[in-house]
Amino acid sequence: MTATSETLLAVDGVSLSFGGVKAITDVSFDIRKGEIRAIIGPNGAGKTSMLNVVNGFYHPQHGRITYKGKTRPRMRPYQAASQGIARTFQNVALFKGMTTLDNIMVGRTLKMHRGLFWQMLRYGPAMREEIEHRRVVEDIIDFLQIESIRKTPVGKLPYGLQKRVELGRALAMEPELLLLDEPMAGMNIEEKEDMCRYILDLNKHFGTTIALIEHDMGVVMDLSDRVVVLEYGHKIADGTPEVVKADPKVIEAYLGVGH
Amino acid sequence: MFYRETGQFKQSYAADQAVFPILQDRLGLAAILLVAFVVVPLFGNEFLLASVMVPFLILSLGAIGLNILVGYTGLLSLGSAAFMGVGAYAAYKLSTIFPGVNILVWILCSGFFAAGIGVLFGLPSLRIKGFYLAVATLAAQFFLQWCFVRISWLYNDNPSGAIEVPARTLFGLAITGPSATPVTRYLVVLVIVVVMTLLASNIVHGRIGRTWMAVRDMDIAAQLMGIRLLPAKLLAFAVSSFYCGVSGALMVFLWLGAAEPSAFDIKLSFLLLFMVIIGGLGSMIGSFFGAALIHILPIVIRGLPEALGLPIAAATVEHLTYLIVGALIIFFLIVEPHGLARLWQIAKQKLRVWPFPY
Amino acid sequence: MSLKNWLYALSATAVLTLPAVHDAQAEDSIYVPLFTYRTGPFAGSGTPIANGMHDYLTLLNERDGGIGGVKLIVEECETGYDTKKGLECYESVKPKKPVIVNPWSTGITLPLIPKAAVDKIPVLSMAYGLSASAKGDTFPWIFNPPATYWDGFTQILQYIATQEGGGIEKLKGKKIGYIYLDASFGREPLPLIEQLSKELGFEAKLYPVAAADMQNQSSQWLSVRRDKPDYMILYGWGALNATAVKEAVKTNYPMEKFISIWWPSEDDAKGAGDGAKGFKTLNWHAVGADFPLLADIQKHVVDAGKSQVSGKDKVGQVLYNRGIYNSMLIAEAIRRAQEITGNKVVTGEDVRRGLEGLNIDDARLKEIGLEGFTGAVKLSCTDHNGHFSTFVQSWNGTTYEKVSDYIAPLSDKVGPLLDADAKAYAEKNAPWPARSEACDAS
Amino acid sequence: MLYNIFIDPFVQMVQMPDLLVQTLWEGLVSGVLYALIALGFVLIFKASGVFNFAQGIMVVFSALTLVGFYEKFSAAGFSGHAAAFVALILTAGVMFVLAMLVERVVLRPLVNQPDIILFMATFGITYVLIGLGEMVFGGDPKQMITSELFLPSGSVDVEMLGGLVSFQKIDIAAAIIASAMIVGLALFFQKTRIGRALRAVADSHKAALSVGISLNQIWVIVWFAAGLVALVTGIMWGARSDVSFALEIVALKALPVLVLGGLTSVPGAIVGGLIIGIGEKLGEFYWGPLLGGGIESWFAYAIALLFLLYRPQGLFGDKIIERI
Repeated sequence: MTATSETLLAVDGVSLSFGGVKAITDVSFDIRKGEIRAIIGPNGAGKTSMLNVVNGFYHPQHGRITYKGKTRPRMRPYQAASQGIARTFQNVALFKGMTTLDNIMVGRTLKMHRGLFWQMLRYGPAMREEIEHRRVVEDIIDFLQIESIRKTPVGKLPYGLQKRVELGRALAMEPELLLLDEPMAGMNIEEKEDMCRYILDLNKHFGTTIALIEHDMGVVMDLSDRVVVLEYGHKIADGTPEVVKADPKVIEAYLGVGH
Repeated sequence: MFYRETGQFKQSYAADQAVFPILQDRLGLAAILLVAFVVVPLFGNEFLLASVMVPFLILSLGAIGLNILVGYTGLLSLGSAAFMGVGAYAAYKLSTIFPGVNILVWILCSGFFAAGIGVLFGLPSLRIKGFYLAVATLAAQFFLQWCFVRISWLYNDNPSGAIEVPARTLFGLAITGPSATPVTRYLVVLVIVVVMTLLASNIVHGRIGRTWMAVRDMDIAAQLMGIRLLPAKLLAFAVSSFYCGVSGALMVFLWLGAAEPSAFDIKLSFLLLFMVIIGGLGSMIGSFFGAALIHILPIVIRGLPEALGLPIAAATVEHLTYLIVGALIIFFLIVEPHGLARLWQIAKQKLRVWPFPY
Repeated sequence: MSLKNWLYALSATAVLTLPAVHDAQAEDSIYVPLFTYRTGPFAGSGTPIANGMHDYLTLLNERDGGIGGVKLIVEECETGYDTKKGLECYESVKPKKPVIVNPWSTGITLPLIPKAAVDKIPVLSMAYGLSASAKGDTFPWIFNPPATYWDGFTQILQYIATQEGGGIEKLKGKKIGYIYLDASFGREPLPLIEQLSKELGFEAKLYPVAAADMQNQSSQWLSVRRDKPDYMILYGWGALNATAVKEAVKTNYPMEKFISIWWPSEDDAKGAGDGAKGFKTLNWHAVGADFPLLADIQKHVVDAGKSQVSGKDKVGQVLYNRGIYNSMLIAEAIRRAQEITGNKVVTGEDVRRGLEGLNIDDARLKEIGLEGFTGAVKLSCTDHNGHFSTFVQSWNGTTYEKVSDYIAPLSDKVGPLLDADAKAYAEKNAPWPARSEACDAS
Repeated sequence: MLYNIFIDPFVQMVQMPDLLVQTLWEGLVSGVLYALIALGFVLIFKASGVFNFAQGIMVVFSALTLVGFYEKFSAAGFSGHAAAFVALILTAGVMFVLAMLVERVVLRPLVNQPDIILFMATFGITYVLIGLGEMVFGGDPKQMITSELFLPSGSVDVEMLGGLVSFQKIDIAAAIIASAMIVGLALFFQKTRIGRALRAVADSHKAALSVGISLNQIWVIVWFAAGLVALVTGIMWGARSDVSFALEIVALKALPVLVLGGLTSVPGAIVGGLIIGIGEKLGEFYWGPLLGGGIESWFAYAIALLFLLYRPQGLFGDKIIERI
């Protein structure tokens, strides 16, 4: 599936500061339904903070965020999740004491409804529900080719696999908007290629809108439909990879020309 | 060699989702239950039943309750004895107000009162974490204990200030009071503990258990998965306190027979915490291991000099018991910080590859 | 693998030792377990009591070869003043057919009260436990001589009245402070205080001390300074007593007006230095080792190295002698049981009858070697306490000296309360078995 | 009712200012002692991340050791000041050996384990110390050797505000010694090489290791320092009541102090101690009677809990910033 012109999420004049430190200053951009949108910028540019604002973990002092046509005043992270925003993290944030399977099953939490009573009995409706979701999770496990580590506690997995499990957990939420924070950091070439393929497959086959932060320019330029560039919390460029690549401000920011 | 899941293929997710997916585990469990239900009552003497097994099971139940909170949800609590007290006092009040209803009903219902109080004291857990939360739960411990002393309505104005257990029967058989035999008491406790352990195990293996563990392992990520922290933590407090409450009611009604408020003092809270940590955080079987180590081991040590005919004074034995238990706590933590349950897993793993080392 | 072997070894030992609770009671001996606490936060009080109890019974074995020619098997079980461990002790001694148990903690006594009748083991809770268990009709198996906490309270009140130069009517208009351990022990007199303060017209001021704050009483004593009570009454235990005396001295409270129930020891007063002189406690037996029996203990037990006392001066201290008194009751009950039944080896049932028939008069005390040690003790079928007189002793800096005559309790005040409580206990614990044990004619 | 809660206590304070001063003083003294125990916790927590539950038993153990040594000397015919101070030095030596043992037997094998495991290990230490202490010294309470250590007794009674306020000399001494101890520790950690190393360790174990600081050495030093703090606390508290295992319970009072002040802050421990000490005395004295008295057992925890709700990291604790 390719990008449409319909706006899924619009960030409008958002500013965020911690105490006196300004993390984001008056940034606006939009994410269209079905596109892969990259957010790039040097270290400390406010990229992760931006994602945190989008899924309600930080609350900006100024600005508006419109998601699916609705402007939300103050949103809690779990509300973002229930509206279909999922994400992965820069430093893998898996549930380390749990197995791969359980981690991904946690992603199904919002879709499971049986209460304490049936859970206690683990029989009838609760069991049926459990199995039904297990099927979905097994599909994700198949898709990500992590069958062999199904029952391994994730704390013991190598970094690359952990990133993959984390992606699986986000996918289990069947998100409309998937936020990926440096999905390929610390990976070798092959792992990166795998990850790229998963991302593209997701976007093409399931139509998931993806916003990603990535440092590997090659990956960004190949994957993304549009790119927004942040520097010191300001937006300095926004557009297709070609446009952004040619922007002198971006070149300056990355190469430090003139400083 | 014998403990191996090779060749056991699962035809369905249902079979794979079972709590004990491996045949040998199921056989082992059946053997344990057989011993517990048949061998122990048949061959155990009164001391074994009344002073070893009944307290062990009741403490295990309390440890499971605390484990749900500390081990599964990652909320450190030092107030579990007070929640046990709430259960005990609730069961006492209910059974004296409605003496006609079977005592077991009230023992189980007492858990709901403990759960309610637990939720109340769990509220701060949204903001307070780690050791800070532990100290906050100490407020519950001391305040509730003060209530047990001060609110004489709770103990029906007994001049002894204690709750006394009236004799009650089940199917015509005395289960509480002086004429309840240790075997009956043991079997009643065993049934309750086995059923409640099964239910707890089901809960922690399902969605709710995963929610708790997610909150424990990384609460921020859990939130972004759509988990609401406060309800999840409060549910953990509720279920945990329910278990503690029932365990407290059992303690007074089927073990002690009468209890002063000091039966629920801070020492008991610490003991439960020992059991949970030594046994293994986030492990059902670990709760039993922990209770066994903390409750049974001192009894064994105390019994050793007599059994071996060594003339050691009772007080010295007690000192030695403290020394040895303390040393063993440190020893076990060094050998396996993740508790006896992990040792158990390692042992199973070794069995799996036996007789070859790898 | 070594670890696993280790675990195996451990579990094997566990399996082997647990059933090893032997019932190897010789046919020609009497088993007397002593529940003691030489460990834990209350060890300071528990140790001298344990020594006294132990040494007396050991003396009987060493000097007389037991009681009536039957050797006593004396075994201590360490409770640490902990109810759970106490019950464990009870279960562990039960198969050995004890003829009597002394729980030495109210918390352990309470669960044993209903069990005693079923297990046929009499419980001797000497001046502690459940006051209402003085009623032999309701509690045939429980004995709590020589006085209850209620008796003690009225005895202190009467002493105060005599200090004011008259009968209890002199209490009118007085302000009496009551500082107590905020647990069942200290709270027991509260209903009595409420009733008596109305009847006698004194004002009661209550100062509860939580168990956790035993050593931290400055707020209570500040309140004492504010309220300025004419007299202070103390119901404490362990470190509470020592701290209370120190705080009283600090607050400049007149010590001669500070009177305690019978539990403080020498150590409790000693720590406060000279300021503690004049501190008073109730007692019902003498202090000091100046008795033939204690001399015998010194000779046959302490000097023979069969005692656990840490020094010779410990023999004769208040709580040591308390233990002596306790063991005297045990021994005399066994002796009386032998007389009644004619059997030499007696059972718990026999000793229960022996306790009901207990009659230690002055002549008998002299025979024992404790002339003047204490008043006569006579129990009966209905009265398991006796409500005997106690006296007031005063701390002189090195020891306690008797400063009053024996004071009888106000039985007309306490009696009805006791009856009501015994009745209430039986009702609340319905179905409470009616007494089926016959009374011996005494 | 409302009058009793909101007006009457203040009326009392104004009417009897001498008692108010006395209450504040008593609160201050117990606050200082709470602060001392809390200080022991903080030192260890800062340097090794261990929530040392054994601090309470260390107080008892050190005091017992001190009295035990002294009793041995006086039994051998040496008594008086010199013997007392030799006993004091020997006790300090014992605390040093204890610190070494703890480091070698417990901390070193358990390095990098989760907090709760180390917390648990200190329970093990507690048990060992209880068993050992009772076996060696017996369970009966002992008198603290105050006069032998030149600690004053008696009181200074000051007439003021229409009443008599009495300051116990031992309490004054406790306050002075505790303050001196705190200042001394502060100087030690600010000015000396070891102090700098300790602060580095408190910031980051790994970073400290990478610049060549010996963690093991630091741990021995802080446990020893905590042991000395425990000894001073034991002497002071033992002088107020007696030296017995019941003292261990008092140490629990340091926990609300600790969370109030923040687990990692030395000034926090002191300010927290004073707040809890004074707060609970005022609460018990003026508001306690409304609830029948004896509320001190939980009042401190209630203060700490309410405060934590407002500021979860304690008064001076490091602010918790959640990041992903």
